[in-house]
Amino acid sequence: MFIDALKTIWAESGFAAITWQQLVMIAIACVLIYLAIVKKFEPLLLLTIAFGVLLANLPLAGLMKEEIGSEQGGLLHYLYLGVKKGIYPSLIFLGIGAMTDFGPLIARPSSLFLGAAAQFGIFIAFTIANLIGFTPQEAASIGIIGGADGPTAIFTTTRLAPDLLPAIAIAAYSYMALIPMIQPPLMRLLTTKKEREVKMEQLREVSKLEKICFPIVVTIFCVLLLPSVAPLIGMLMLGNLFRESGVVERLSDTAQNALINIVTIFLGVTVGATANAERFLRPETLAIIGLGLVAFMFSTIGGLLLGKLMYKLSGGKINPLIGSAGVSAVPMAARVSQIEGQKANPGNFLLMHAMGPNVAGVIGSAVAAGILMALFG
Amino acid sequence: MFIDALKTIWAESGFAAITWQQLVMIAIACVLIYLAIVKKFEPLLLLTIAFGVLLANLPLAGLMKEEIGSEQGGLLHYLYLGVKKGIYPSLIFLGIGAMTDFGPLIARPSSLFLGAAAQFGIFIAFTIANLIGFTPQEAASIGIIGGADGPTAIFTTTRLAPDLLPAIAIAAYSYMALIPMIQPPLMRLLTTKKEREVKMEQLREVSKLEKICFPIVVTIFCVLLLPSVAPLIGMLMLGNLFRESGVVERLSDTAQNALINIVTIFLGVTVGATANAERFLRPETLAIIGLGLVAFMFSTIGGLLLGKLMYKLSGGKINPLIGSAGVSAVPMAARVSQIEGQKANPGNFLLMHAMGPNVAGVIGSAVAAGILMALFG
Amino acid sequence: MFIDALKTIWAESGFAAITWQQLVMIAIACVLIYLAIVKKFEPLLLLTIAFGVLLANLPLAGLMKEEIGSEQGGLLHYLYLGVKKGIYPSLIFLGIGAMTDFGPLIARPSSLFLGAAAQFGIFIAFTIANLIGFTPQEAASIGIIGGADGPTAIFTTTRLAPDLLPAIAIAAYSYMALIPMIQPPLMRLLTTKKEREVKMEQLREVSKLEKICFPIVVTIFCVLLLPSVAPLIGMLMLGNLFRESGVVERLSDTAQNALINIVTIFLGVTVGATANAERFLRPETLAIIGLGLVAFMFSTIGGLLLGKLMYKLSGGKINPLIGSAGVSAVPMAARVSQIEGQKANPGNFLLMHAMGPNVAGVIGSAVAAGILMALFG
Amino acid sequence: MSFFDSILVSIFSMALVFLVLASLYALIQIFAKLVGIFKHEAALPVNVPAEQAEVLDEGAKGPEVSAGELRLKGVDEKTAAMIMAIISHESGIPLSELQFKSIKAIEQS
Amino acid sequence: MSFFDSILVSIFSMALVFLVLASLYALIQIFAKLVGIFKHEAALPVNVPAEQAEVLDEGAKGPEVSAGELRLKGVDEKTAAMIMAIISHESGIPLSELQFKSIKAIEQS
Amino acid sequence: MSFFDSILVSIFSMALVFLVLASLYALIQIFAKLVGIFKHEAALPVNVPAEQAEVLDEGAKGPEVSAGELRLKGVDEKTAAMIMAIISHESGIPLSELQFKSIKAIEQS
Ligand code: NA
Ligand code: NA
Ligand code: NA
Repeated sequence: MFIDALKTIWAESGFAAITWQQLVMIAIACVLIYLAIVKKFEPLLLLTIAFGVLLANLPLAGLMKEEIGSEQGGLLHYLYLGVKKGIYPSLIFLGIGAMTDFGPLIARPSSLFLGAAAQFGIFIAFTIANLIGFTPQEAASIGIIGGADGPTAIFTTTRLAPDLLPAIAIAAYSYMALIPMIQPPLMRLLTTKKEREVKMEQLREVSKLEKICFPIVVTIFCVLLLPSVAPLIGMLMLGNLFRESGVVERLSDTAQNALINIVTIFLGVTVGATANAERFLRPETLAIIGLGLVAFMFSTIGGLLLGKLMYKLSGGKINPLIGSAGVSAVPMAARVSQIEGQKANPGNFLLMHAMGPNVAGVIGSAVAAGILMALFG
Repeated sequence: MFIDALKTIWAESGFAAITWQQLVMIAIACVLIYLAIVKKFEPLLLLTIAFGVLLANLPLAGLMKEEIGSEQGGLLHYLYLGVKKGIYPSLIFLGIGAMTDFGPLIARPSSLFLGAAAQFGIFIAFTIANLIGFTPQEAASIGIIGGADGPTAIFTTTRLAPDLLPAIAIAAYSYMALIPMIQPPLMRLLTTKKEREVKMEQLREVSKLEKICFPIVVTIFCVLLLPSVAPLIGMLMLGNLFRESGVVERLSDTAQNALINIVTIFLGVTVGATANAERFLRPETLAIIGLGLVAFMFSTIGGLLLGKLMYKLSGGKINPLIGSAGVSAVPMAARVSQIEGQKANPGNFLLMHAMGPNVAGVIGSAVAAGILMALFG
Repeated sequence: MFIDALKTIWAESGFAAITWQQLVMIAIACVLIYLAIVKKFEPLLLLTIAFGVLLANLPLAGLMKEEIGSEQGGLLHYLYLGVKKGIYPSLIFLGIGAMTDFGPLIARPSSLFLGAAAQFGIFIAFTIANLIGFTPQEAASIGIIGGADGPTAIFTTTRLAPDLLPAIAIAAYSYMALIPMIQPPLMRLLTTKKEREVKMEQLREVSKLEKICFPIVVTIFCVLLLPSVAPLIGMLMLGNLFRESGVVERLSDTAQNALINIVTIFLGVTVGATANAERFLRPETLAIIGLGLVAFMFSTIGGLLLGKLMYKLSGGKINPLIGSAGVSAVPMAARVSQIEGQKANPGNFLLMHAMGPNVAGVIGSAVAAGILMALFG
Repeated sequence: MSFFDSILVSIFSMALVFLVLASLYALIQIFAKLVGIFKHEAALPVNVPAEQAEVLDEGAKGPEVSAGELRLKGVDEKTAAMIMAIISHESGIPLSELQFKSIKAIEQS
Repeated sequence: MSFFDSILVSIFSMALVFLVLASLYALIQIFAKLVGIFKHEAALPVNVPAEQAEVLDEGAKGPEVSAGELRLKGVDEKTAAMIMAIISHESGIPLSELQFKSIKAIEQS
Repeated sequence: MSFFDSILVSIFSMALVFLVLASLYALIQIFAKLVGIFKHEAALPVNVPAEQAEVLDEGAKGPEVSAGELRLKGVDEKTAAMIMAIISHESGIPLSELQFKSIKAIEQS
């Protein structure tokens, strides 16, 4: 009899219900956890997403079960509402704004052009994705991986192509972690040693007034021009205003600590939990991973090529290596510029100069996302 | 063709849709930001509210768009639910309770009378507002500005006259910041130099037992008498119990940091975002601003006059300057008492003595709000 | 006329509406507050629950009023949604996971058997509760008090027998606080002095790799076998992975501070607020309190008896006193083992050895809860 | 609402505010007397040792009360820094949340 | 539910609890063996230098485990305070979250 | 969407991205000029004393910018620890959030 009861429990357990697809997903989750912990791939998001993938693929747990009538939904279903309604990505941008110093960008505003050029990959990937049969909404979401900005990619995808959310989020954060591998070969291929050796002039000092007005002016201008980008740019700039105003230290502190951390946990786990086997184990996912790499590469190339042009136009004052930092991926991409610059010329310190294009890239990808949402939303 | 596309984008952008009223609102937002940052006017709330005003008046952004059926709502619409349902003001009171030391009030409970007298302006403004045509609900909400207590004003207004929310919130916080300008002339007008010179006796020490029982007793008594005030007084006193009990340090800490900061951000931005042009640019708003000032002035006068009476009755032991601190506006009003006292007599330290009426004023305005909600809710 | 108005206010106040049952509940709340503050009975939860009991029994305050149509609900009704939908207990487990070091358990995995044996009281109480007329769902919820784990008890009860929530939550936390009184007599009764004197071998060092893999393996295995336990075990182990991975320090920190504290406040107040007089002042509540004590005692006995068996089987290497720590109640029960061990032999340090069964007990009661929810959910 | 009515409401409400706060006044007074009577029995057990409690107390005055300056009497700054670091460590309170009024050397006879 | 049924359910459930935790026991044992075998290959790369890691580990025992006293061996308190401040600074962990067991001077031959 | 259309959309969008960021470029340039003109009038009142502000500024570069090493010039480590503890105390910022680049002794003539 006891054996019978055990058989019943077994029959009702996940062991009996598990499919090979779910086993594959669990293996993928473990690989992502490995990459996050051992290789330190964007661990804040990837570790959390990976655990969400794990939880979503243990059968019968029902963590993402929708609430229907009086029947209770699953834990992650409720937490996922913040993703679905676009709240979490905006709140993460609030925290990022509070962490970001736009000083280097204000000191050398031409960085903005690099931040624009480094959105190039978005549209290359968009075009190819269209070509191979994705809908325009899907293609736009895939393209945005090339913006190298996690919250923007998640925000855009939840609006345009929610089915692709896990694949796009995982691809975006993975490639951001791989920036130190993706960019250097392209940087060396496209620039000459002479260009890479260029030492740049010290940035001028930026007054507190300029730093305070910057977020206000950017909000007014960008939201007027592209209303759909308001939640992202608005919150990013509110966070930055908290930071630069100097009078709301405690709000700035909470935005970049307790609040962003809580939201990161909820966002990561629930985005991961959308990756159930049927949704993730499709040829589309492989296509997305491939297109994501293409997008990152062409964004890098876009930034570098404009960097070269600015090198020419400035009479050799701009080191084109800072162009690749325009992809966002703050501050990883700027560090790559620093490292490559120092390889070419040990006395070369590009970090601060690359921070300008780097933060311009955040604005650039938000703008690109706004355009695509306006066109296809 | 490219020009055509640009024209379309322009036509669909906020630049084409913006009205002069919205431009005025944006200018008002910028003025409020200026006051918050440069003049340090209650920056935690006013800076956040001002940015909300800015965001709400950039056309087509739709941040406050309601969710209808399956159509997604705007970011701030969701965050605003916590204001609409009265949750944020209560949680802010939880944090304020955890920050407040009721010791000076317990040591000299006659401070409570000053905290009562300084609600005088509420009813003056209420009467005038009724007279000039506001509904009783609106008049009550306008009057409560004279309570000099932001969360109470917001809580009451969302229940009685949600349409007036932005004007009342902005007026309340602005006048709280202006306390150092509003009160001193009235203080010097209504008191004699001899009165202002009075040095008060050292407060007795308050035992831990009294401090712990205080929030419990106040909750039971006030909520029994005025059930409608339960969310405010209940949370204020729970926070204070966290503080005084000494056994839940970590809850007290979170209530006065992470939690209150998160709620302040959400409350501020969304209260600001209710200030769209149609709602705000009305003659009523000017009336509210005027009545708010009246309310603040008569609250100050009420406190001072009772202070003078207590000076008489106590045989000159009570300095009437502490009466004006009864308006709440913790701790600004108490500091004003301190400064004016020291001007009259450099050896005069009224700060601690003024803290009693100051925190009594918080209870007083919550009680007044409870009465008005019971009558008109 | 003024007297008339006062009479009306009085008639509409809580003083006129209060029942003797509510007075009894208020008295109970005050006793709980006393125990929490002066006797330091699990103050984080009991103080907060007690204040919730107080607020819920002040008549007419309507803090738990449900939202019906367009009529607004009470403050605590909204905060209670997180309990009702099982979100808060899971998030508390996230924080507990981030605080828990499973090292001692991994170093001596036989602790798991003690953690299993110490769930014995759950089923004793379940059987008796069934016998005296509770439904199986109610009996299961009452039994789970014997798991000595607050969030698990609350989670299970909200799913199986929400009507009993306040009684079960209060009983669970009270008995957890009483562990130092409940356990020692049983420990001395059931063990010989020779057994209590046993010094245990130093635990082996646990590698970082084992600590990282532990939460992943436990999640996969437990959720596969008992899908209904996924929200609890999943979040517990995610928190622990945050802790052990070493790469997401900021998420681990927020999970064990800001997030768990905010959730504790909301959970405590609203669980307390379910204790209105009609629901709480019933003979069932007394039965629950009695059965809770039985459950705690038999859980302790279960742990101790298996401890004695392991003492025999190991040839006297295992001190049976660590068995009683298997009830969970981290870290109180482990400390009791330490103290009793030192009484028998002043050179005896059992704390670390008792932490193994202690954390095993957390897993054990979650597993028991999962089984009961699978059977009766 | 007529002017007369609103005056009436105002007077009534103001009186009620006074009544409520006056009742609180009475409650506090009664309570203070009770505490005075039962002082010795009712004293709460405090586990924190005296000196530490003082430090906690000073830190607990809330963010509004400004700290003033740290005065050093008979101690050099190095020793002061050390004392501050040790107290922060022992009490588990970050330096930023401790407020020291003065650090004084005690003369040893 | 009949008494007999509830006894049955209890026995079954209790057995199942044992079964699940026994399986975890087996998994941990197997895993510990695997780790023993692959110890040298599988060692995780840890960037934190050894001494600092120790400090982190000690600090990580959670808020429940009391710190005990700080023992100083062959160092004066000033140096100890300095060491604590520097480690706090370098590791980015506030002093309040570091737990030092002892600070010992290393004899230089 | 046809290939031709998607190329068109891409060119148009890319141009628009450039246009928006170029406009921001123009705005920043204009603003910098304006600030240059009104520099003396528009200066914001800053209450923090200069040295402290510097410290704050260094600490504010965000968690991403690595601290590098602390260089000590003409000061021993004890003094450095003391300075760090005092600044942490005075500014209310935990040591873990302050980043010191170097501590230099100023020669007194
Ligand atoms: Na970008
Ligand atoms: Na007031
Ligand atoms: Na247990």
